Amino acid sequence: MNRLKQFITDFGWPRIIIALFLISLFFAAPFVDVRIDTSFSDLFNRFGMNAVLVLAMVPMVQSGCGLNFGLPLGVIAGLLGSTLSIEMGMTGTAGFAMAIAIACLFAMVLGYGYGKLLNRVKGDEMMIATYVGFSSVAFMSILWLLLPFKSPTMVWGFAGKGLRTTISLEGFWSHILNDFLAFRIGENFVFPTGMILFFAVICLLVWSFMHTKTGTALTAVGSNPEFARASGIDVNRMRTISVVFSTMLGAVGILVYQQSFGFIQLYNAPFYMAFPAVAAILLGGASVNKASMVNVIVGTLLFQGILTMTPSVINSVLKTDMSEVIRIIVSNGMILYALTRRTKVSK
Amino acid sequence: MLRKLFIRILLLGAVVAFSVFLFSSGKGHTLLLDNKTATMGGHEHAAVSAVTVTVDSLKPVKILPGERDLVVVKGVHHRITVSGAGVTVEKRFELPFEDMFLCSMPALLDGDDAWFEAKRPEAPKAADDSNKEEVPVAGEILPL
Amino acid sequence: MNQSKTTRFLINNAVTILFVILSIMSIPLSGYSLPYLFQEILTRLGRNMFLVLSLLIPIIAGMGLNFGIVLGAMAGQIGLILVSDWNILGMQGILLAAIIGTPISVFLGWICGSVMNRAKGREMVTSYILGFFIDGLYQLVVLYLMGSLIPVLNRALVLSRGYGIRNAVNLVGIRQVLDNLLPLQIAGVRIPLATYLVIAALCLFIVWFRKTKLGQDLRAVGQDMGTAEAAGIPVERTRIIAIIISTVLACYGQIIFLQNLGTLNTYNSHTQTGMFAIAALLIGGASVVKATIPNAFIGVILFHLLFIVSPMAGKELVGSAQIGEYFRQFISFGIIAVALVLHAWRRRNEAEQSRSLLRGGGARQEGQSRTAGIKED
Amino acid sequence: MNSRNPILQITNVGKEYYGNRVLKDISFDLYPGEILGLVGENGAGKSTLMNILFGMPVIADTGGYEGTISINGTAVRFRTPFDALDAGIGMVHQEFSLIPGFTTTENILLNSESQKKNILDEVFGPRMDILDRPDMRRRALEAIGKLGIQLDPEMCVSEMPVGHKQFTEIAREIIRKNMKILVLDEPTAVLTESEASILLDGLKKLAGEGIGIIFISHRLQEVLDLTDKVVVLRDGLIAHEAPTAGLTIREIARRMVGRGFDSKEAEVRPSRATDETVLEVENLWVDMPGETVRDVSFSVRRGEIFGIGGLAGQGKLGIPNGIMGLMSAGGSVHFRDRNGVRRTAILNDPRSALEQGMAFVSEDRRGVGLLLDEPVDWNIVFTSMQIQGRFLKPIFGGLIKWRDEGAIRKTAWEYIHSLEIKCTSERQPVIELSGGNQQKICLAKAFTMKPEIMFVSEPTRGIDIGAKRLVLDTLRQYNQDYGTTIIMVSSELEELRSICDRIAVIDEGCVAGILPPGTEASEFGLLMTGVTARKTTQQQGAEQ
Repeated sequence: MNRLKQFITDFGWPRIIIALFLISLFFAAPFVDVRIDTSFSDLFNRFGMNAVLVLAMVPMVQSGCGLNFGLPLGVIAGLLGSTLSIEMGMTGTAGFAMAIAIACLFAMVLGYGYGKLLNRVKGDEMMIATYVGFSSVAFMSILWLLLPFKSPTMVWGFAGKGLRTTISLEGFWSHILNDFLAFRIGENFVFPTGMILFFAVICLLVWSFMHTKTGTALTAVGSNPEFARASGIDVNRMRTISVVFSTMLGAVGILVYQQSFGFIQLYNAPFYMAFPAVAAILLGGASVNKASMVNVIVGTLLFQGILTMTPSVINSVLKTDMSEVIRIIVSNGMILYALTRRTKVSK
Repeated sequence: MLRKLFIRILLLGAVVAFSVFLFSSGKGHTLLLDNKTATMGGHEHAAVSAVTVTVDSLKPVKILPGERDLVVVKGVHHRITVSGAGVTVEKRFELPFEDMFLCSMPALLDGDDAWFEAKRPEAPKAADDSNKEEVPVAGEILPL
Repeated sequence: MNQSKTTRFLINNAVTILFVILSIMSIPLSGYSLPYLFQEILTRLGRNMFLVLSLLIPIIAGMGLNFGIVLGAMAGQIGLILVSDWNILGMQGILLAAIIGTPISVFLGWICGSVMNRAKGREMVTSYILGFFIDGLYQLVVLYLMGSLIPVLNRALVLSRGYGIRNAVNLVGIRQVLDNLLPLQIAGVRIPLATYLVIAALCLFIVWFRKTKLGQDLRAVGQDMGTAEAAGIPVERTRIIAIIISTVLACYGQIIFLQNLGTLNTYNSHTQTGMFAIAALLIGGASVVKATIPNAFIGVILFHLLFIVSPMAGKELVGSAQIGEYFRQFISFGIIAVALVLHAWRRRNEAEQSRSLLRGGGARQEGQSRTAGIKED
Repeated sequence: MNSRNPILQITNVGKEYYGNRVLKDISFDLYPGEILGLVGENGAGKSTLMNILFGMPVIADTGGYEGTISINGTAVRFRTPFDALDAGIGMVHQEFSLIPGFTTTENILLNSESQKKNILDEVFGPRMDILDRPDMRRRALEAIGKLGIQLDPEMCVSEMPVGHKQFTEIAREIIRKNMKILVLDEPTAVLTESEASILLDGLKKLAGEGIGIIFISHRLQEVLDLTDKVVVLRDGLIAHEAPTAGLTIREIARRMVGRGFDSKEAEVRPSRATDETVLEVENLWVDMPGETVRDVSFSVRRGEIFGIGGLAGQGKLGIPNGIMGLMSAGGSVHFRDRNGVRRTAILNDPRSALEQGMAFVSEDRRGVGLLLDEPVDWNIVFTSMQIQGRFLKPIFGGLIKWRDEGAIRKTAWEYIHSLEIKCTSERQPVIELSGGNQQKICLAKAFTMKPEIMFVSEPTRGIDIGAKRLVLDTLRQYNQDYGTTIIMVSSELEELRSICDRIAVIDEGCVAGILPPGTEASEFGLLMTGVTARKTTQQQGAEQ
């Protein structure tokens, strides 16, 4: 009984309620003619699309930089990667690989500056990250209009300059990961093997990094910066590394998202990319300064599960689409919960 | 302490009373001024020749036979002056809590007390909703 | 000495000066006539000033920029929706909307204050997220409950599916009633005198409020919570009161804002309220810890001047009005980011400065909380 | 004056923290107009006694206290500091609690401002009243006048010299009408000579008005000058209570620190100290908040256990923190490495200090010493891994340095066994362990570094008696086995005397003297209370 109580307090009521809610949705699904196999197919697809973006939270959380509300910065690097790769006329696997390479390059540069900035504003990271993310999105919007892109697939036809709001990846690398080794069970279930594998590889990468000397130092910085300093660690350097890493993951994450979605979304699209990712990792059990791979996987499954199931099931039950409102309440409620939760007494 | 509670309750009461006053005095009514042959309160009144109608201190409106005009007034107490067919009738009246009233000028001129009656506005036509504007995307950044 | 004073003035007001220069440069580019700009500024001053002023009190209380004023905006909108549903016209409508909005915003403000008390030190990000969260609840109420659970008489307000309020609510009954209550026109320029009087009254209220015991307590809490608590000031309660006042004022501010616009975008009007008000205040030279009425005044003028001219200036410069739009976005977000960064920087520098003052001086820390008691060594 | 009834009677007061007895059977009286000097070493129980008197919640939270406190003959038991304030006890803490942006007047009248009623009062309560500034100013001036000092009522606290801040705080306490007892905790520590004497005059004036004053200070001269009666606390007991007249500084100092010299300390133990100087510290200053080091020079021989003692706040803790680079520091530090080469230590860089073979067990165990949320093994090996590159497996020809979990576990278990660390496994988060076990992990962390010089700061703070003994024995043993130089900083003189070869006493940021452990206790007491060193310090202060 006591252990159960302890478990509940550790895990947190909101997570339990949301998990129970999701389970009940799955149980309710057959009764309202929602196909479970379609739902699962959908869920895996969404999981693969978003998981890397959620993973991009981990390094920064681990190093004590807080929740990465500056994810749009990584997204911008990703957008630059894919647009430049298209501009070069690359397609298929080569195009995708080139996009990743360019995106990582930009992410490194942006992440480095961003990390330096965050080092100077310790304690206020989250709010500043949010607005740095926002203003860079707005700034990029100006650049999307001004940059001399030429590729006819991307440029507004009538004006002859400025990028379109959405650019189709058809013929470039649409579904390149999704379809790799994908298999079908029954009529409605498709497993996006390639995308999940890709996520697994990235996960392994992050996990490995956390097991190196630098990764260990990073975790220590997040756990107790004073301890780390006393152990001769350059705290700021570790934080910068984590921010660069997070930004690179964000860049790769948006590329994975795009190839599954089939489109590149420019201009205002990256604005609210951070919030679902933040909510997902918190839902998975992470706190403001501790996160693991398990948190990422559980959180993304739960969060995307809610997003997949509520439109279909709730729609059938209530004859109305409340998924958007539920998404807003769940995601922001989760962030709020994490922010206001009195952290375990550590003094 | 009791005194403070008393004052607070009193003040709250005053606010509620004030709200009621605002509600009744600010309630908007649409008066459909009719100069048609109409049956009001069981009597039939034939349309009269052009009348000039003044409601409260609004601009006078001229209504030809068979025509209709509308004015928007607010509050409960109103005054209407109708001149036409050689007579001028001035009447003070009170409006109940309804949005729209059909006022028959002939009935008024005939001195019928039931010269106005509440009218439910028709439901907006389904055609209005052809644009599937609805269910907005929350949190979207507005074009500034 | 004089030199350094000037330099310090320039540094302290760098943001404001930058915007003045930016505005002066883009006014001729935009091609707008001065009387037109003047009229626009006067209108926008009346429209936005109240909202910006609602930010001041939490800043005094050391709670930073209150992104939670969107909560008040939502409360005001609920009042307006009900008033237009009941078809209450004119000043009565505005006053009634304010009366309806008051208890809602008090309640929301209380929630916001309590939540912020649980997240001391990160009030801003918390109130920011809380705004989104309450927005979700607001949508739940307005989009699903109104017309189903909450009766809506006027079917024209309701979506065709039978419940939920439409995207746009026409506030024709109260459109600019306050602005035109005391009509005044000087040299062809319309001045919303009544609105200005209301704003002036609010300024007086703020000035007066700072002189009250509560205002004094707020200042004390804002500077040092520990010491205030030790002196017996109910810190948490005081902070909640500050947020409630701010939220209620924001509710009125949003009503004034919308009566001027004349249409309510049910699901969008409030989302940007907090950000624009904050950006304007910051441009006026305010910081996270210090803001005055002149800051608000200058900020609204500069921010909106740039707002008016930047699309046209953008069009003239690069042939795309869209650029101006994005530029305005960039400015609003960027200014907040810059202000937050500057604040964080300054705070660190101050901490270091007070440390260096200690060096070789008294061997003890200042401003330490008294409640901590005496450490047992 | 003492013919009247006492305003404060403390009878048989005692207090235990988690089974740790810190106060026992304290009884004394305070009469109106009397100034009582309360002196004692750190940890003697002064602070606890004052916390009890002032109703600090920490007392109730840890199980309350024994005995009774009576004010004017009525027994009282305060739950919060506000109860104590209401009962007429004012307290001036060692740390300022002033609002920096407020003026003198505003601070003196904080939360007791004069108010003018207005109409909104009726609805929203008295907090809507306007402040009556002229009246506030009048009351503030009255309080300032009572103290007989000069203070500008409109000056902003942040612009004040420290002395004025102190006066403001005292004025705030005496503004209250029913103030009967005033407690001052080290009020002169930050004051200049002249400010201190003004303050003492002010206090005498207050006492003349019938207020009872408890004056806590380690400046024994002041205690002698000011007080009517002295109570000396030692180890939670009243060691001495006597009228001030007839007491000498030496007498008080002896009573403070001197317990009977028992034979245990006298036991001759083999010292590993050699003649080689391993560490030379010259003119070290360290900017550590609350523990400022001004000018410290000493040298340590290889293999020696060097003790650093002194009262809290005098700067002893700043020394290791400065040398290890945790706090900004200046001056010169030289050390001799294994091969006898003399090197200059780089200050302000923790990494270089660690690389040069120095290790540090911090006094702030939870804040600096441990990764509380991480497991035991990480805590033990982390520093060594990061500095010395141990516990790492190179992969891809050293391109990636992978954590060697096996080696980590092995080392962790070695220390868990040898130091008897009680934990469920090496993966248990440190936060779940007791203070004593946490301290052992800190030691294990330092031992893992195999240091040449080991700084140990307050190794026994906040742990129980049994663990204390074990920690000290471990240090001794380590020194005996490996000949490691240990520099131990502690507030507990007895502890230092029991294991150190030499003990330096720090007072006001300077070395007051270096004594062998066998020296008579009163000598240490005199050094700690700054009687011998004061003069030189003041001269230096004047030069600055």
